[in-house]
Amino acid sequence: MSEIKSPGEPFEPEPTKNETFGSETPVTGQTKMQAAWSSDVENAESTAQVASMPTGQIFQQIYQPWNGTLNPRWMRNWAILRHHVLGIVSKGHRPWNVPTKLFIFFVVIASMTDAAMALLFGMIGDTTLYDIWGVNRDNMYGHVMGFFPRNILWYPIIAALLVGGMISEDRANGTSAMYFSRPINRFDYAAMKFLSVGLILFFVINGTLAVYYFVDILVMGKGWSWIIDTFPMFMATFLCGIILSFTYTSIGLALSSVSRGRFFPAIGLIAILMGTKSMAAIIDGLFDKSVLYVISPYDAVAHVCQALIGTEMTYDHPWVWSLISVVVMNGLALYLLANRVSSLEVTRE
Amino acid sequence: MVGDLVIESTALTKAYGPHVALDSLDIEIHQGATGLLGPNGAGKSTFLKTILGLIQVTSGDGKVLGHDIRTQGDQIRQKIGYMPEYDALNPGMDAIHQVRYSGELMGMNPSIALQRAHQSLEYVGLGEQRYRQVSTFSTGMKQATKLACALIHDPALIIADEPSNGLDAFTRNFMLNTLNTTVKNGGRSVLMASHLMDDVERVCDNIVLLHKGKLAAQGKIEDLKAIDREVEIHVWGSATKMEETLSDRGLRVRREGRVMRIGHSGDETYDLILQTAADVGSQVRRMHDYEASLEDLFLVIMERLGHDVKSSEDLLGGA
Amino acid sequence: MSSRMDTIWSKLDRKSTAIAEFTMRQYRTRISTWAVMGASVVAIFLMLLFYIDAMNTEIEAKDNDGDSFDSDGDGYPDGQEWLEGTNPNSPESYPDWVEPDPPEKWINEDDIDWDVLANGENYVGEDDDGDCQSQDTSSQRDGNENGIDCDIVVNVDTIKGTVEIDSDNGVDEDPDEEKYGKEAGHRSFILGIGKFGIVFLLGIFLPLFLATGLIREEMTEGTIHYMLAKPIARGEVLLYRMLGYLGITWPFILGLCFVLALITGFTGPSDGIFRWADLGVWMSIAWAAMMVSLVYGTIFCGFGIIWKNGVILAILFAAWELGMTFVAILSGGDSAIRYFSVIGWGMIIVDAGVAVCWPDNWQLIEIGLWGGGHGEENWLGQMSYESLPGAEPLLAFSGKSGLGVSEWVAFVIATAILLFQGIMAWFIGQIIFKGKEVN
Amino acid sequence: MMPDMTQHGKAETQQWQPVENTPVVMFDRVSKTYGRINALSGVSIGLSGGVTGILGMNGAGKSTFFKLMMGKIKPSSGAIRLFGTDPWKNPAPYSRVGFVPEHEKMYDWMTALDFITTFARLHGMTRDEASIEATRVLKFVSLDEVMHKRIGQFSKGMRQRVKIAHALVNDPELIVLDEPLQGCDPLARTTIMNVIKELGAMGRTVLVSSHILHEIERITEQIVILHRGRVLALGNSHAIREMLDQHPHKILLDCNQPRELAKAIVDMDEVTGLSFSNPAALLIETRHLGEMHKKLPKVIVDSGQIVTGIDNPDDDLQSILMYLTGGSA
Repeated sequence: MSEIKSPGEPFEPEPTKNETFGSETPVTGQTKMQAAWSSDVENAESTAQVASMPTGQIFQQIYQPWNGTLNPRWMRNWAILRHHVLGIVSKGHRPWNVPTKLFIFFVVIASMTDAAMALLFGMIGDTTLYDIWGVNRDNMYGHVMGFFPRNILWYPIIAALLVGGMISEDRANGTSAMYFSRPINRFDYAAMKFLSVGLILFFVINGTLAVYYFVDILVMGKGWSWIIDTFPMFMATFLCGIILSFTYTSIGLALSSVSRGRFFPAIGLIAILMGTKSMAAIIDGLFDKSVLYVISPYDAVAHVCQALIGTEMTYDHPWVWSLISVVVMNGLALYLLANRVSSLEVTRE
Repeated sequence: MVGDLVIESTALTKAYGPHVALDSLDIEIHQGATGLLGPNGAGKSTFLKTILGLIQVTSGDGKVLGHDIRTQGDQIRQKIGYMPEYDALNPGMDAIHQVRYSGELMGMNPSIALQRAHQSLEYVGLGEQRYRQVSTFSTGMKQATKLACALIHDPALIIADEPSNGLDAFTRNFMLNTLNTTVKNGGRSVLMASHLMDDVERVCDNIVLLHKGKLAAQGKIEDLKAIDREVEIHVWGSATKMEETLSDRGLRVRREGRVMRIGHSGDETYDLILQTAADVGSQVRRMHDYEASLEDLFLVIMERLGHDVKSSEDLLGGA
Repeated sequence: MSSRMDTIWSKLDRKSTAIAEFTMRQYRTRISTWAVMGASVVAIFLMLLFYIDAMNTEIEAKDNDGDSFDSDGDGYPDGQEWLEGTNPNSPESYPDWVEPDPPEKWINEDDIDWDVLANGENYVGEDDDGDCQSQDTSSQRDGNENGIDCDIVVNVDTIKGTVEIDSDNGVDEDPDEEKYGKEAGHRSFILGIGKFGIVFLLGIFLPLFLATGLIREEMTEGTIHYMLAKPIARGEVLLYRMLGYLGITWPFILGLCFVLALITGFTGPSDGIFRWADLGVWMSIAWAAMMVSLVYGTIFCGFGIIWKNGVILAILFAAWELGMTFVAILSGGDSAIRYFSVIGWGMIIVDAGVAVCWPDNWQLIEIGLWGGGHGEENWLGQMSYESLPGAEPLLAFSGKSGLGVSEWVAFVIATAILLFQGIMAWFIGQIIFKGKEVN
Repeated sequence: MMPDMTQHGKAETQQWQPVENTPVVMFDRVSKTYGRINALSGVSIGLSGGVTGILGMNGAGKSTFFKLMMGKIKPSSGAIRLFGTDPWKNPAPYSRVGFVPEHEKMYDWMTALDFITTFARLHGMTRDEASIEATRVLKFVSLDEVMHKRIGQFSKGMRQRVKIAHALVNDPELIVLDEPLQGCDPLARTTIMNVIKELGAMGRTVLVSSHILHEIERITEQIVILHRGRVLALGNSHAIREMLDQHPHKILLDCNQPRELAKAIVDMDEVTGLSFSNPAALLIETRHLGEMHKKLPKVIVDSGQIVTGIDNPDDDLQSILMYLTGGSA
């Protein structure tokens, strides 16, 4: 017993109304489904469904029980990780904003210029140009740690875009309540957020590195001796990529956890990376002392990587200092993160 | 009936430094719908956090659905559906995915979670709108989505913090009906914190009233209501004359504007009132036995605790 | 004083001070304000430590002309033999009428004469070790052919800021590295930290963190409704909020520069106890930073009003300004493109201040680059000299005020243009703010 | 507690002269569209004096109405006058307005006194005047004892009262309260309702919006009903109901023998229908509610039946809103 009714018109009593008065409820059960949930957005052309029911209930609501079993902790954590990482490529997961997705796509393509160049000149057979672009120690280092443009324009900005709203948005939207009112503890929450950002950075940096390396092997038909020669180098660079992603992620997430907005962590990360780097550069230029580079996250990691990969050192101080600095910076950032995540509220007050 | 208890606590105390947020609460909440009341800052949020096992209690014990709140927070939270007071939705996601994700966070398989998400969104009245982004939702739809998030894993206990906050008459009705159905039809328990006494009255049979971290009252609403019987009438025209005449005829009259409450002394009271109205020429628009509403109850209990409407330091005391 | 004046003043006092005061108190209650300021102070003082360390480390003296070496092994350094007229390359020929000098005496023995430098114009150098005078022919003694033996011609153009050095052979050829390096190091530190650290980094990061949300944050949080429901124009709200922002940033910049001026003034190399001339440079740095933070603040605040993600616009703008900073600093003030930026005009203020307070700066740089005139001729026939320590950083961080006018005029013009930019930013900002629908 | 709304300590420039015969708030065929969506269409209202409740569902246009009135947004068409002046891009009329925004966010770091003093100074008061005025309004909302505490420490009810106090500091002629009762407990609710009633009694024009209809019923009978951007009704709520003649009014009588009582009532001219909704009740339908009620007591008494309850099930705001909007709850 229902009919379509335009909402703007004045209410017309239904012919069936007197019948409904026969039941025990004095007020008619004239009901409108759409009206109950009419949103603020589409109003003009929406129509309402009018259903008449003697009990005064809106429509037949039946509670449907569910008797399944709930998966253990690691599945819950996997859900968080999947939510964030898959959000980059598909709908229905965390909605990353379009500029972020586009920028990551751009960086992935741009990061593979070295692979493309090596491929191109390898195919042409121009050995001089191939030697410039092909896999070697310096190019491997340069793929991960090169300053311009990779570590000034690409990787830190991806990190900044990723960490921007990672934790602060949960604070602002109140979605932190959704995590903590479910059987998810704070450690898992922070660890999975960390892994998500780290993993995306890892895919971008190390994924393209691997493409670069394996393209060279496959297409150039490198022999086993070459592979045995270069594989340790590749692994060292791979490790460097991990250290770099880890460091950017931990600093960025620490900043994200202290703020409410999306922009403070992003600007903060860029300010820390660029600010320390330029300070150290000024001091290096003025007084010829490179030791201040230990406070610059990029340079500290770069220095450690130079030692690991075995390229020429561009810093004067011992690399162990930089290693200590990397450890201390990550430790501080993780401490801040842990501290702040433990104070996230369930109810927003 | 011990098996009937959903939440029980003995001497539950939580102190933040010198500030005692919960002061040795002995609470028993039975199967069914229960209202959690209290002035702003009475310790309701702290209590909810405690029973979710999210904060360490200072002393005392508590059990939720048979699990210890000190050690078994995870098990408790798996059996509870929590609907937070404020927005707790990602505005960029579709309602359906939001609800599915909340199920996955409980530990449901993605495919089952999606199926259940459809079911529970249907249940809370979101039809085709479930594919739309949360940011385009009205307050009522957001509240419904939050409820769907809480219901997805079919919890034994639903904790709803201010479920009707900010809703208009229609959506509020629907929300309350849904909660009612969940209790009556689904056989689940609901613990509902609210300031709107009418809403609590419509959904709940029992209440727990907190004040300054202490338990002010708990029990069935019926039992708690005052039994002082009065007849309330709404008078149009000649109200003053009516009041005077009624008093002259030996009735106790309290008046506020056109509303009067008259002491009930047997069935002849009604007659006397109507007679008076006929004599004076007033219209009696409404006449009914006055039952103390929960709001009155609240105010009475507060008054007994030494609080007056408009007394500011008491209001601050709760903060 | 008329009563009309009274009302204008008292009205202004009531509304403007209320909002400005309120804004300042709001900043004080935010942790982020203190975090940003604290981080800048820590960063700058960390750099200061390196400066103090450098000022207290002796620069290794270098024997630029190589005359402390005893080529023939007769016990007499070459310089002494040269002066006494014996053959430094023959072990038999040595001045036995004097005791042999220790080699240290022939290091840094012919220094640049500072006081004359300050006078500018044509400088006649002094041949302190006499190796020029002891040369035989007049053409050998007068290499630059100006008719005067053993001198240096320095052509200074204060407006263009060019210095040319044309020296006779053996004059001032072994300068004191310690003396020069300390002075140049001190100056380049002030300029480096001043231009890049304070005027640019501080001048852009303080507004980025503090001013971008000045109106926008109030709009997103909804608290702007309290202010906009009052009988006060939105343009005024913007102006007074900016005043409050300046009330926090300007004292901070001034205080920081004052402390830095004190520390560097006492630490730096000087004849007296304090380097008074530096105060002027610090004042121009502080002034430039203040003006720049005013303009950036107004612009960023405007970005915040235009779009809820105004920070993105601000970052893009900041990237442009970063590029312009490098152009302005590294080109030494020759590029015209910097006029299309904010920071370029800020740098002009600093450079004008430097030109007023350190009029000898360009001579100092050129002399340092010349370094005594030792070097090799490259394949183009030009001399590439071995420069003295500190000369190249000083060159990198020094600039010319440009504009083809004197430094005072440049200072005034740059200030006026920055003010104009700030006023325009405010004007456009308030037009947008006025027409903005606040939800 | 009597309010002290004297001009004591006021800035001289703040004196206003009431304009005769001009409505305080006037909307003339005002529309506001956001893209495709009509938030307000063709609203014409003139309001002055007393407490007026603005009712409507979520998204009915209440907030848009207030925002337009406060010059926050620009009308797409039509004219708005506040004391005869257009409020868009013109803050002048706000010296006579007090606005309580809906937003929960406040400056938590300020004390109540500081907050009100600061914003009083935006009305052009000096520091001293402002603090005298602030103390006065805080006393009016009974917060004078806690005015040196930070707002962040206040409960929701107290925060709402601080907001109300801040709106009263310039002794406004028009007070606009957007959802002042939201999130308050019954204690605070009752207090705030009393404050609003007092303001109305003092002759100010007060506009209150709320979702919760019976709360508005307790404050005022003068209402404006907005629905989907249109004004559906305006005036006294009972009068509005009377005007809805196409819906027969209903009177429900509780009695032991409804059929007996019906015999007595059926003769009355005004009755259009009788029904027995349950064994102990009689439902009368009429198109003349006032007349009916006038005669009813006598008829009942004469019939000798005992009536234990009289109710007009559809004469409340909820029913009015229901009838007007064509919806039902």
